[in-house]
Amino acid sequence: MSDDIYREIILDHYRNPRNKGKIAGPDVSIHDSNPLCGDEIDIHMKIEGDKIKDIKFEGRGCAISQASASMLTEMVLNKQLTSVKDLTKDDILENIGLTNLGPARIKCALLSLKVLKLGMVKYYADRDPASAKKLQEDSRTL
Amino acid sequence: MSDDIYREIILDHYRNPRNKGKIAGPDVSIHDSNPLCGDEIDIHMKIEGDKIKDIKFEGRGCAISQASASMLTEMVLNKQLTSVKDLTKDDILENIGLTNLGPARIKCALLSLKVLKLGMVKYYADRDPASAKKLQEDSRTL
Amino acid sequence: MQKSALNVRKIRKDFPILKREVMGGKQLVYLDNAATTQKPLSVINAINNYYMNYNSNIHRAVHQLAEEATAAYEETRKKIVGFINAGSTDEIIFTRNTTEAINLVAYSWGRANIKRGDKIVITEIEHHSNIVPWQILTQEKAAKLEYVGVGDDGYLKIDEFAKYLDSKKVKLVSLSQMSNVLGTIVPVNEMIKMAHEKGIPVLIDGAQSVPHMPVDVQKLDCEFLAFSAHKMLGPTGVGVLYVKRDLLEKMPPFMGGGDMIKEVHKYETRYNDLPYKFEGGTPNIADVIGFGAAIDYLQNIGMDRVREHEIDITKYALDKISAVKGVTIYGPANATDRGGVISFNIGDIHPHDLATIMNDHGIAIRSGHHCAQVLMERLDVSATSRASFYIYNTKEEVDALISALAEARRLFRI
Amino acid sequence: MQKSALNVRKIRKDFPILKREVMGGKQLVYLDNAATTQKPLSVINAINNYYMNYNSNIHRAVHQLAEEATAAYEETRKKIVGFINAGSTDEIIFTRNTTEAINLVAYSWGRANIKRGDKIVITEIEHHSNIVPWQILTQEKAAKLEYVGVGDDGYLKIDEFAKYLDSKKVKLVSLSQMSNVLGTIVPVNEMIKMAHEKGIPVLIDGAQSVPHMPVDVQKLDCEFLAFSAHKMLGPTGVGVLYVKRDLLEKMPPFMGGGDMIKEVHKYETRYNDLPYKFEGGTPNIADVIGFGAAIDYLQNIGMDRVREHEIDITKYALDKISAVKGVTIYGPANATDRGGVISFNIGDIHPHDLATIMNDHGIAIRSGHHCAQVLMERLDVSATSRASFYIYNTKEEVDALISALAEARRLFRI
Ligand SMILES: Cc1ncc(COP(=O)(O)O)c(C=O)c1O
Ligand SMILES: Cc1ncc(COP(=O)(O)O)c(C=O)c1O
Repeated sequence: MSDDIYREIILDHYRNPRNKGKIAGPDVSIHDSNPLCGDEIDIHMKIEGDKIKDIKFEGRGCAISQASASMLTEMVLNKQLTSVKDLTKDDILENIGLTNLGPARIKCALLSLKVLKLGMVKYYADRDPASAKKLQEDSRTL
Repeated sequence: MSDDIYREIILDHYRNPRNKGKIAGPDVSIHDSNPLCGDEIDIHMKIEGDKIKDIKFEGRGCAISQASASMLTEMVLNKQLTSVKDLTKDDILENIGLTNLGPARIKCALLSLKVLKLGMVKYYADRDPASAKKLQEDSRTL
Repeated sequence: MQKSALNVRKIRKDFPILKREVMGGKQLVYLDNAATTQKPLSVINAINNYYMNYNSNIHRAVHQLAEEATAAYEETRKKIVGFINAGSTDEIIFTRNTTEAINLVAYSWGRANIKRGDKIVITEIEHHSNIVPWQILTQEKAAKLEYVGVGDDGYLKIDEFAKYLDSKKVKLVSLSQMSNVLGTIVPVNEMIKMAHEKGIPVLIDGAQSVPHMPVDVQKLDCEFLAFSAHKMLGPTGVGVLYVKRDLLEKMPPFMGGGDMIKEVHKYETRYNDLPYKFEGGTPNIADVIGFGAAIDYLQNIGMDRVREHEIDITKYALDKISAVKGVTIYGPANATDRGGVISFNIGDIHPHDLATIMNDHGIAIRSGHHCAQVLMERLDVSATSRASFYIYNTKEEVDALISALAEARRLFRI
Repeated sequence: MQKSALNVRKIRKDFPILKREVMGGKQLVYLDNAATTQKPLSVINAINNYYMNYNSNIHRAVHQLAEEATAAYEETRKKIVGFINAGSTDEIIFTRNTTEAINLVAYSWGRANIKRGDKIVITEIEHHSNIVPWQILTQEKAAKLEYVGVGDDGYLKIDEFAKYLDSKKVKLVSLSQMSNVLGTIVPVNEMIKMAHEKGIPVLIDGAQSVPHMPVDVQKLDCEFLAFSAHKMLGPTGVGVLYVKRDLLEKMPPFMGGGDMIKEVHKYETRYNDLPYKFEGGTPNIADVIGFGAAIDYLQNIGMDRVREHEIDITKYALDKISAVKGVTIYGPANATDRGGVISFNIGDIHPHDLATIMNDHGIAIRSGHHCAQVLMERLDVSATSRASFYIYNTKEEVDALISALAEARRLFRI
């Protein structure tokens, strides 16, 4: 099983994360951690006209959580929030190519998506409370 | 088994308790209850020259606890405290003729002895702290 | 569709202890179910199976045993959501028992919300677990405790309740849904509505109701519900506190420690998500899993049928016991207004003496104040005898109780 | 007299779960004992037997089941008195776990004794259960928490401790006797003496020490000792708090409810005698009884021999693990100064990833912050892998771990 998980691409994103770092004057910054293992992710975003113009992450944790965060930033950069809003658990697992994780490790893979959703909750809080609420609910299921 | 417990003499002391009531100006008054069943006993004593000159009890509870209290007052009235001090569990159970009670009902039979010991603790507190301490320890085992 | 009555014969086979003989050969007649119920084999086996096959600490490890144990533990939480119709698993906190559940509310919600001069309304029929935590809290905060009275007929005085609610000072109502002494089923639906009209939250002590009748927290709309696994076929050591999510989100934690935190730094801590924020330390994993099997067992029977069986046997027992000479029965006369709990006294036989005599006949009843001394004072008795029923009790067992009562009258010469 | 080594082969037969296969046919190698231990058949059977034969609520009934259950429950209390050499059963309180035991002290003793400006001294190696309750208490009381540092060698800085004690403001010291991460055995004997010279009471978190070495509270002379049954062959859901009687007598109650009272009136309550005053509500009866069987099992082996076995296997494992390329081991280098707990990291493999790979080989280790994030910050790591041993672990199991580590290095190409 581990042979399927720790493939070259995961190790590459783990050791050479894309979009890692801070952004000067971000529109949204958000932090969360996985209480089960202590993995941490911060996401910073610049949003212009409903589009993610820039996204960077900071974090520490396992190869799965960090590679997944790195791949997520690549996936959503320059995307419209409306298209990013509805990203599901399965979208992420397919994107990183890990569809047979156990329940504990799935949490690692989904941490960055959870943080991204919480970031959008913050962004939408005043702009679109209904979306914020839905995203908040979504984030609970991750 | 109940035939051995609820003999004529127990029922008689239960229904016609001896030395039941209050004393005007007692030297010691003490109250305790059995947390297991809520049985309550108050003992009031007049003590003169180390002798129990008068003793009365008040209480409510089962036939065993009330008959036992009644019989105990008869047993110790006009006795020297020194001789009463060392009364044991077995002395009481023999006195009331109940030597095969289960652990829960034994507590009922011994409640009045416990209260009597606590009364002596109070009486001895300043007069003879060593005895008070020993009686306190004793009372814990009842 | 007509539902059939319980197949009690068949149910009894699931409870190994019911074959037990006591007192040197007497068949056990267990009528102490309000104190704790017996456990079906499926519950005993669930615990056994956990320890034999997948015992592990939960939530924090990635090895297979931990994943299996975590899944089984969380599965019980889901079952409880279904059983009481909660909104989500976030609202279900595992405690040791009803007592801890109520104390959690008193410590966490209570200390944050009750101020000097405030009032908490409870009733004269409450169990000590729904009295003492509020005494401690009101003493600490210089707040006041008010007791809704109970009538001689065993019903609460709803007009008194309404009067108390008129005070703006009332910040909480805490009510047992079923008295563990009188059996009275309290009209909590109506009382919760009355409290909500004044904006007052309500805690329901469901220790006696949840095991014996359908309880739906969304229909009730109560803010808090507390109950114990061991009174509903489950193991000792597990209780449940349900709290409406919007309240729970604002509550400070109760027990600090492992599992209830997200990040601990030297001088500050971020607490965990719901419901884990309220479950500090290694939980009672095995027994929570065992409780899951108990819920399955009850769901399988159906709580409506549990209730019907108890009305049936209680009606029968009320008739028989009230026919015994010298008997006083406490609580509502009508079996449909009460749970399967009958408290009584006979002549001047003290309940402990009566229970000892019953025990000679293999009959387990409870005697004493039933952790309801405020009610005992109100009834002006120091104790009562109590027979209480569950799904495995039969009318023959009631008959055995009745014969033993005759024997008690002979011994006490009344 | 020369004591013989443990007969581990024989011991393993008593633990049914050790025959388990995981991950599709891999023999289970259970090295997560610091989180929770496995249970011998005698413990599982004691619980089973209780539910099959004498399940009843305790303390308050006179029927035979209740008397049997009460006697068995109280028997465990006596066994604990013997096991830790307490003065009497009055000093032994049953809780859910170590976490609740420490919270009980923080709520009851702490709220009564800690005032604004006071200090509580703990250390950087504490488990969250011995940090968060004091954070909550000191925040509430505007008191201060001080942390004794730990050196790079894994030993506490005793001079720092001495310096803290110089302040008259220190009102409590709370110390783990064995770190669940570093394995460090803390010189609590000496530290308790130092604190007592200043008149400061000491709480010992014995969650890791009591299961693994002889602990004698009268020799230690500590005021409080907390530990968990589930870490010493016992069931989940039971913990113990030992408190010196003179302190306990002055402590206000924690959980209000049934069983902890003597008399309840509407507006006042007389609390029960020790230790019952601190055990509100129906206890975890079955598991306390099960814990009794666990104590018997350990007493039978002898805690000296448990300790010797662990030194032996830990020494072996330290040698083997430190020989793996790229490994960092945390904590004292000397196996006699540490318990059977080894935390380590390899290269840039994150512990969760390592644990997942170990799991592929049937090996259960723990990974993460081990509820010790303050220590993680001090070590400047986000997590470690941890293997921890108990009486049934063998050197062959250590060898299996070592081969799996090689496999992890291959997968991560290091
Ligand atoms: C040192 C230490 N203290 C406290 C605890 C908490 O124990 P429990 O989760 O049983 O309350 C643990 C267990 O993880 C521990 O290792
Ligand atoms: C109405 C009521 N509330 C609370 C309790 C307390 O339950 P537990 O002892 O399980 O905490 C009981 C049980 O005796 C009860 O009958």
